[in-house]
Parts: sequence; structure tokens; C-alpha cells
Amino acid sequence: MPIYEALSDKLTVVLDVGSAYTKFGFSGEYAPRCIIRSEVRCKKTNTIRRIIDYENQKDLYDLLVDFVHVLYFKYALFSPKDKPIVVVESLLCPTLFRETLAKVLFEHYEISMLLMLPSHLVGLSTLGAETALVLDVGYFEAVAIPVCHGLPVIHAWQALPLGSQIIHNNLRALLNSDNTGINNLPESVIEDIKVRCCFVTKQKRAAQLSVAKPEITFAPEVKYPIGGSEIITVSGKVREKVYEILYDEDNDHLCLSTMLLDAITKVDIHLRNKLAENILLIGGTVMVPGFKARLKEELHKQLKHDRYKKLKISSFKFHTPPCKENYTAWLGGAIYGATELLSMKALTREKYFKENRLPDWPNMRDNFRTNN
Amino acid sequence: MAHVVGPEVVKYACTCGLLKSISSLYFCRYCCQLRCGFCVCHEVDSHFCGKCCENLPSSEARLKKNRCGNCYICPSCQQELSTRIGSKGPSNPEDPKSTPKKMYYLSCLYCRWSSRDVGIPDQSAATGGWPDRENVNANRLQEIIEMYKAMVLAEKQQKEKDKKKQRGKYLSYTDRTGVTAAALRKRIGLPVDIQHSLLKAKPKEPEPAIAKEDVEDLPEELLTKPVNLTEVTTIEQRLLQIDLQPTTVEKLFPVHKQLSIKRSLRCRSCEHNVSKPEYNPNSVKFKIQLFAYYHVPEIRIVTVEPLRAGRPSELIIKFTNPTQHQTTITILSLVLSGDENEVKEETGDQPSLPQEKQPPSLSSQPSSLLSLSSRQPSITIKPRPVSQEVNADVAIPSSKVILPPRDDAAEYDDSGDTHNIQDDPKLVVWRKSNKAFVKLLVTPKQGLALNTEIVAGFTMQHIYTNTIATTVENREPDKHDHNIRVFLTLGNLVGFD
Amino acid sequence: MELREINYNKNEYVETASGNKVCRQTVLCGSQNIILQGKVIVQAEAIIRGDLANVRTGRYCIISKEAVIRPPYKKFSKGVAFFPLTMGDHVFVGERSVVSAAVVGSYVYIGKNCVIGRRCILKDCCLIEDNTVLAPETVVPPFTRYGGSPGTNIGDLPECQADLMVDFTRGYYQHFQPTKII
Amino acid sequence: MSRNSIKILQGALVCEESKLRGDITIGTGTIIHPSATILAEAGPIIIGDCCLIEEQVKIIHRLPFDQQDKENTPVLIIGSHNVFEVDCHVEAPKIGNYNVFESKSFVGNKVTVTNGCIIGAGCKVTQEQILKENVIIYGHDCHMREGLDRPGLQTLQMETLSKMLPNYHHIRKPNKKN
Repeated sequence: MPIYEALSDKLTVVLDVGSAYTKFGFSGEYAPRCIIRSEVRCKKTNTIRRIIDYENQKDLYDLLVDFVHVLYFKYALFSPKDKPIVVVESLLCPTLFRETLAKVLFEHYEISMLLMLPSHLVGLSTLGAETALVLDVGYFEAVAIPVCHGLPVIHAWQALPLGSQIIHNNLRALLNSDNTGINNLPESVIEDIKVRCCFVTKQKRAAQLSVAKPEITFAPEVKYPIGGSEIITVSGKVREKVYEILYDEDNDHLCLSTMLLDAITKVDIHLRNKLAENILLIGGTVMVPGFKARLKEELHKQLKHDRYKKLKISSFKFHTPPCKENYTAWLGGAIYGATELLSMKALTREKYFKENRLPDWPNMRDNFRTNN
Repeated sequence: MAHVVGPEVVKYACTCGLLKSISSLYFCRYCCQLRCGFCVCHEVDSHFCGKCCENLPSSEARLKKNRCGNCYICPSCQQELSTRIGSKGPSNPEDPKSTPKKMYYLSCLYCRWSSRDVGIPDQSAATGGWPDRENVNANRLQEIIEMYKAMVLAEKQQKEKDKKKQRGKYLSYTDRTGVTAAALRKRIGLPVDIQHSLLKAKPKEPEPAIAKEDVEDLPEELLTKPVNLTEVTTIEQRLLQIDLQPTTVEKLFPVHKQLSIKRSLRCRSCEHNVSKPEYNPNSVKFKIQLFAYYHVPEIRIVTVEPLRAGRPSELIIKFTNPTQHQTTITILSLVLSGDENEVKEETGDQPSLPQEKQPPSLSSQPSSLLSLSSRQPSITIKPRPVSQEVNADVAIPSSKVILPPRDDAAEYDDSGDTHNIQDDPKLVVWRKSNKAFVKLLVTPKQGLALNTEIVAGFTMQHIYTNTIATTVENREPDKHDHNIRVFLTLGNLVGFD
Repeated sequence: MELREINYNKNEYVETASGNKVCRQTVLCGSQNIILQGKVIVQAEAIIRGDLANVRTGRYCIISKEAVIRPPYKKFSKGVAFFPLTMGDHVFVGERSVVSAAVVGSYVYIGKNCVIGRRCILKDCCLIEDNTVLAPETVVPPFTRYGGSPGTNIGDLPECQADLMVDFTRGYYQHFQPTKII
Repeated sequence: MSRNSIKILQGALVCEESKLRGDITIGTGTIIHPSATILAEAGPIIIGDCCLIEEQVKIIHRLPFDQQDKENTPVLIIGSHNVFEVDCHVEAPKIGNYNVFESKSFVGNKVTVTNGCIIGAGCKVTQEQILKENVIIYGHDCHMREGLDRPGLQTLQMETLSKMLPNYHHIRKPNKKN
């Protein structure tokens, strides 16, 4: 197929626009070319604006035009016109966002075709596996979707607003008790404190965090300088406590661990054990030290509860993808982008303008269906 | 204060409806329309390294992953690294007389990071040769990519076979609408552990990853050892080395510098270039330079009387004619609606405009695949209405202003003007060579709050002399009336009438 | 906005035959090594270190108040040498900026309170925003806007930047007039 | 501190156009460029050997308001081999050896500078602290990192300067024997 071979010589852009960070690179490569904040410099005010802070569709359109411009002319260094693109998206991506992104790509940048891939499914391809329970912990939310034989079991999805945003808010609140002026700190500083000072503690220690007279000594405190004019104290308790919000059950008794178990409950009984023994964690938040270990502890703790006893799960096993978790989904997109799938499944510009709509959930299911 | 710095107080409405300062607008003389960075097509002209200012052919740039082979940036602060001569390592330590060999190391002059900090041995060559690290998972990932390639290819062939057998009604159904949750559920209800037929067939396929029960534990030292912030990397430092994302500073390695580009701009309606730079990265000249600044009269605010609601204030603006031809400026009242008559007039020769949403050249084949090498005609974006609101009225003068052509020699000539133009003294306050100071009266609208920013607008009609000879006989340059909507930010309201 | 008149006290400035206007309250060290090509304005308390090495500006350069133009040094195996500093035409250096570049091209705008590190190369048509700190040996390519500390590329300049700078510096020179005594 | 008492040791190079006020001692081999300002307001300043003080530098010995007591006059001792680059502003109460204050840096009067520190260009350090040895402060957010070694000496530059400067500037005469 000479046409398609010619196509594979072309660089196909693989794009994963996250709420906080955008992963950008080329298909068939092993890592993104760049991971940058999803933000643009507003030309009018010369301030940095996050894409997720868009006001309406028109505003989002303009933000995305500027953002995609930066991606192509600062990183990809070729014109997007008449070139294909692979976009990795969350299955729960707001319709407004994905449609505006498609509009920007087709109308403004005149790309030749667009392949949208669901992040949970493609993230799995990095393992060469077909069945796993995929948990993506991003900026706004944590989303768990089981993938069975290469098909996302969408009805079993679980989502909770447990992502870095809530952690940042929590950290800000916790720091406020020891320091002043925290509320004025930009989120990037809060993020830096989180990244450099905080971690997920162990279950036993976590229990002590809320006790009046804890039997443990907390981790040493950190003196964190803010610029050259201020130093704030990040106490050991704060360092250990900030991530607890992910594991504390909310009013509906939901947290990260119950999400996974609920997702397992919703799939076919034959697949449950297999999913429990194939858990894939993706998203930047899961990279924090202690995250996986604690999640495992929590899962076992939840199993003892009545509501999950019937699951009869004995062990949980975790996958280690051949990459860092914050770009696993992107890498999946890069793997799929390197295949013929682009020419088979992508939405062409002609079709986009003819139908003037974007197919919903244009995922891989068809590819795997035709095989039997 | 010009357009170099300071607030942009005079804005021109581009054909696409965005407001821009004249310096960021282009003037396509084939369409006789204003264009801006938003409504033109950007194209990459050449790649170069911003540090060593060397051009790279695009194929080489691609090979090097858009990075310069010789220049590095600091993994700690992202500034450019400099190559330093190290304390010339003695080629033979025992013999003090042996000639010292020059050794080089990389050093950041901003945060003082150096390649010695992380134990990279000094190099004997000044440029390049610094060790590049391979992705540790490269082999595994290549296997996986190959596997998926083969899988999808086989499936594609299967599909084509199927297509021949049955006309694929089912397929087209799912392709369009997508599978519903119910259909998916049905799919999941399939017998457990059916092996992918293809996976069975392929003998050389890599093992799927095995999940493990034990996971990395929380490092115990985090609980006991005090954190030294100077040793922990920031998220920016981590994301500079995406495949490793080191958490401690001793694993930071120099990063190749990202290349920059020069780009040319192309009008989307007529496919002519409006800007094309010279190839040399250091050059600031252009092969094609259809910038509005060279073709459209420039307006600057000179003085504004204090603005009071309901009372006329005197506004003096300066017009400058940048072209080599005399022009006449007429000030017309502003029409804010998108369908301004002048737009219609000027686009009259482009019948394709109303159908701009239609992709051009729809063929039955997936033409985007076939014609990837050749350029496809552009899609024109529908102009949007101007979003700027105007809260002051401009008294429209009845007379016109004639602007003589630009004369570079006059810049050096302090003698009086040679032009003898009969001006309406009420309108033109003062003039010199190709510039004229014009007095207008603006009246901020009634009922505005104190300190409201006052924006006035008018339509500037100027005669544009087009020098591209359309035919051989037609030696006379074309003259067009060209209308531009102009918005002036005059300052804040200081009082009431 | 059209530039306003910028008035100065006639007694405080010296105007040379080539049209340079130099304030008397400047520190021009080693003035025999300083070449101002003409129509250059050097404002009060600016320092030009011609004693360290030659400093050569083009035409229509504006050195604002308290700016420091300082030839950079470089270490060699045998010692340290100061390099000449050359500046193109139509360059603006903002107040309190320290310029230790090796080359400043033409049509360059340097904002207020910047630090241009040693041996930087500022190509033609670039703009350094106020309060920028450029690391030593930084190369600023044409048509880029640098800002921040450390200074990084934060945007592009319009293609007609050269003409804008010509217009700006010429306008500045024309509007830089002695206060009229009535 | 109205009276000036400037002691310049033999071998120091102090340009006349520099502004020195108060009780100041300048050590051997130190070079002070024209239009540098050194103000000994709260007490004497003793500058060690081989310091390089460039133009527009401000070294001010001024105490924080809460530490002003009239009992004993504190002395600001600046060690040897310190480099003060153009337009830096230093009010630190104590400065060790081998430090570099880059252009437009600001060090407040609650910051004790030990040895081998680099305060990067444009950095403003005011929070009360004792800087660790060989600390490098850089960037907009005053990012800190630890250097392996102290910054390199400027001896070579100073040698060149000591040959060049007397050709162009009036030099204050040393008035103290070592």
C-alpha cells in the first residue's frame, strides 16, 4: 500500500490535552516531545491563562487556536495544514471541549484528518494487554474504567472529583493554619510544594493523623522559601496529610479504592478477578511516592467491608507501564497512531465538513469486533 | 509611543473581525483586504538554532527531533549552556612535563549548574559528543508498536475481505453513530478469554505485561530524613527530561536546545504570501512583505481634550501615508454590523465566500490521503462581528484629507514642504511631508459612569494604489477605495457636561 | 499614541556636530574609546565604560537615565580581556538597564531595569521587556520578545519591527528638545 | 555618622568618583569602580582583601529598626574576594568570603551571607536567614541550589583592571600602611 507507507513517513502529531498539562509528540515515538502546561499567554493582557478557565465556546476557540499554534510552531515545527492528528481524550471529556478542539483543528488549522482515541483504552496498549482496570487520576477527577478484551466497559465507569485540583485546595487549606498569606500564592507554587515536599503516607500512620495525641512522630518539617522575602513552614503533618483526601471516604462512602471496587462490581463476574489482577494506574497524580502502596492497602481494607466481600477477590496486582504514568495515555495514542488505524478510522476533513459533526466515542471497538 | 511598547490605543478591524494594531496586520494586495495573524495560514519556512544561528534543512531537523545537535540548555534553569575549557587534564599525571590536554565541560552561567555537578566526564571535543541517553524501554516499546501495527493491518485486510462479502451495512451503522452502552454490554458478555485470532496467528508477538502484586513502597527516608529542597527537582525540571523525570538533582542531564523556525504567511483566500522572510536566520529582511504598515495609512492619537459625557472634545490624530502614491482619506461613520457594505463590495469578486464552510474539491476518494504532498486550497473562516463597543460619537467631517506620498529623502530635509495642498483649515491642523494632523470632535455618550474607558470609532476610507500590473496594456496602476474600521481608545471619562 | 515632547535643560546637555546629545551628568569613562555615530542621546547619570574597551553605537541610539553600558570581559588562559561592545542603529536602552552584551544589533529595544548579561548577543529586531535578566552568553534571535528572570522567549514581534524602531527612535530624537525659555 | 574616615590600605584601587561615607576601611587588592556607593551609617565597614566593587553598587551598613540599640556600634565586616556587580544593593550585616552579588541583586539587612554564595542577577533576598555556604540563588522566584564549589575567583579580571583603571581614572591615594 504505497499511499499508506508514504503516510507513515509523515509525522503524525499525537496530542493529549489535559486540564493541567498537555502531552504533545509524534506517533511511533517512545515519549512525548514536550509536556507543557495547558495554558497560553493572553495577548491582550500579557498574562498567562489556563485553557480550562474558558468562559464560553468562543473564548475556548480562541484559547485553543493560540495553544495549538504554540504546539505546532514552537514544538512540532511544521504547518498543521493537510496533516493528520491523533488526539487522546478522556471518555468523559466535555462535548463542548472536544467539539471546539475539532473545530479549531479542522477549520482553523485545516488538518486533513483527526483520530480521537479514548485515553483509558489506549493507555492499555503500552502493556500489550487487552484487559485491565484503568484508573486515571488527573487534574479535575479520577476516572476508573475497566477495559475488557480491548473494549472499554463504559457502563462500569466510576469518576470522583479526586485529582490534583482538590489536593492543591487541601494543601492550601492545611498550610493556612501554620502560615499567613497562603491564599495569595499562585497555584504553581502550591503545586511545587506538593511535588517537592508531600507524599502519600502509610495506612497505619494515616490513622494517627487525626488522633489528638499521635503515637508517631511525623515526617520532618520543611522550610519552603517563597521568593527571597518569605519562608513558609510545611509541617510533617501537612506533608503526610495532604493526599489523605484521596483515600478518605466522602459522605457517600466513596473514595479512590471504592471506585476501583465499584467498577469491578459492575462488570461480568468472570472478569472480576482478572481486572483486580490487572490494575493500571495512569495520570500525573499517581506518580507521587507511596501512592500505589497505599492504594493497595486501601483496597485490601475495603475488601473486608460487607459491600465488597461478595467480590471474592484475593489479590490485587498492579501493572508497571514502560513509561512514566503522566504520559501513559499519550504513549498509547502514539502506539495507535503508528498503525493503519489512522487511515481506517480517522475522521477526514471532507467528512467533518459534510456532516459538520464529530462522532461521539469514536473508539477502537470496531477494530476488535470484526475479528471473530 | 509608537507600537514598540505601551498600550495600543489605535486598533484597526481586520477583515476577519479581530481588532489589531497596524503593526500586526497584513495587507493582501491581491484581495485588497486586511489580514492578521489569526486569519492567514502560517507555514514553516526554515529551521534554525537560536543559539548558534545555524540553519538546518527540515529533513535534518526532523531527524534530530527538532533539536540542535551542538547547543544544550541547562536542565536546572533551562538557560543556554556554555562550553568551558576545564582545567586541562594532564594527559599523563606522572609526567609533569607532558602537554596538558584541553578538556571541555558544559556550564550554565545563570544558575551555575555544570556537567561536572552530575558526574558527566569532561569531553575532549568542544562541540557535541555529549552522551545522549536512550529510553530504557525502547526495545519493549518498539515490539509493542510493531505488534499493534501488524494487528491493525491484518484487521484492515480482514475488513476489506468482509466488505467484498457483504456490503457492510452493520459497519457503516457503527461507524456513524458509535456503539451504545447496550451494544457494548453485549460485547462484554462474550465468553471469557477468547484469544484474539490475530494474536494466536502471530508467533513473534511480545508477551503482554505481567501485573505484580508488590508495588514500590513509600521510601522510608521520606518519613525520617529532613528534605533538602535544593536537592529535589521541580516539576519543570522533571518535565524537561520526559522519559526519566528525575526527582533528584543529581540525575539532571543537559538537554539539546529546541530549534526555532522562520515562518511565512499566506492569505487564505488567494493563496498568495503576505510575508516571506529571507532564509538566513540573522536576516531581518523579507522577500515578500505585505505588511499593513507599508500600505495602509497609520493613525496616531496626538492629543485628546479631557472627556466629558455629552460634551464634544477636541481630538487630534495624525495620519501618515506609508506608500509611494498620493492618497486621499475620507472619514466615514462607523458601521458596526458584520455585513458592512465595503466588505461586500470588495469581496464581490470572490463568489466562494458564502460557501466557505464547504471544503473545496470534494472527491469521492479520501483525497486528503492522495494529495498530501500537494497543497489543498484553504478554507476561509467566516468573519466574525467586531466585538468592540463604541461609546463616543465622532463628528464626521465633510472634507477629505490628501496625503502626499512618502518621501524618504524628506526625512533628512528640514526645509519646508513643497506640496501645495489646499486644506480645509477646520480639519487639517498641520501637515508635513506625508503626515497630516487632523482635528476631530468626539462626544462621549450620555449616561456613562465616571472613569469609563472611552472608545470612539470611524471608518477610514483611503485610496489604495495597487501596483501589480494586471495586464500588460494596463500600465496605469489600479486605484481602489479601501475602507477600514478604526477604533480609538481615548482615555477615561473625567466628568459630565 | 504620538510621542510627546521630551524637554531637557539646555545647559545640561552638550550637542555635538553629528547631532549627539549627551547629558553633562553622565559618566563617560575613557571617552576617547566611545564612538557615538550621530543623533545619539545619552541621558543623565548614564554610565558608558569606554575605559574597559571600545564602545561603539550606531545612529539614533537612546541611552536612558542611569543605564550602564559596560563592555564584557572574557577569561582566557592567559588572563582576562575586555571585549569591545558594539551597538547597531536605532537602539533604545531603558532606564537603569545594565548592558554587558558583546553585540547589540540594530532596531533593538531594551526595557527598563534589565540586566543584559556578559557577552550576550542581541540580534537585530529583538525586544527585551522591562525587568528582564538575560543570562550571560544568551543569544536573542531576531523578531523575538524576551522577558522574565531568567529571560526567555515569550513571544514574537511584528515583521515591521525594524520600521517601528526607526520611527520610534527618530521620533524620540525629534521630540527631544530643549525647554524653550520664554 | 557625619564625619568621613576612609582608610585605604596599600594596594587597593579606589576610583575617586566613588561615593564613600562614614568610617570605611578598604583592604589590599580591593578595586572600587567609579560611582559605587558605600555608606557606613550604623557603624564602620571593613572591606577585606581583593574585593571587586563595580559601578552603581550600593553597600549600606544600616541596621533593621528592631535591632537599633545605641550601646555598641556594630561593625560590618566584609570578607575577602567578594564580587559586587553593577547595581547590586547589599545591606547584609555580615558577609564572608568568596561571595558574588550579581547585577541588580538586593540583599536585605537581615540576611547573613556566609562564604561562596552567589546572589543571582535581579534576586531580592530579604527574609531573615543565614545563607548556607556555596548556595546559589537565581531566577525570579529566588530558586536555591547548592554549588559543588565556591565560585571561581576574579583574580585575572582584577589584574587586568588594576592595570587599566589608573590610565583613565583618578585613584584615591592609599593612606594606610598594611
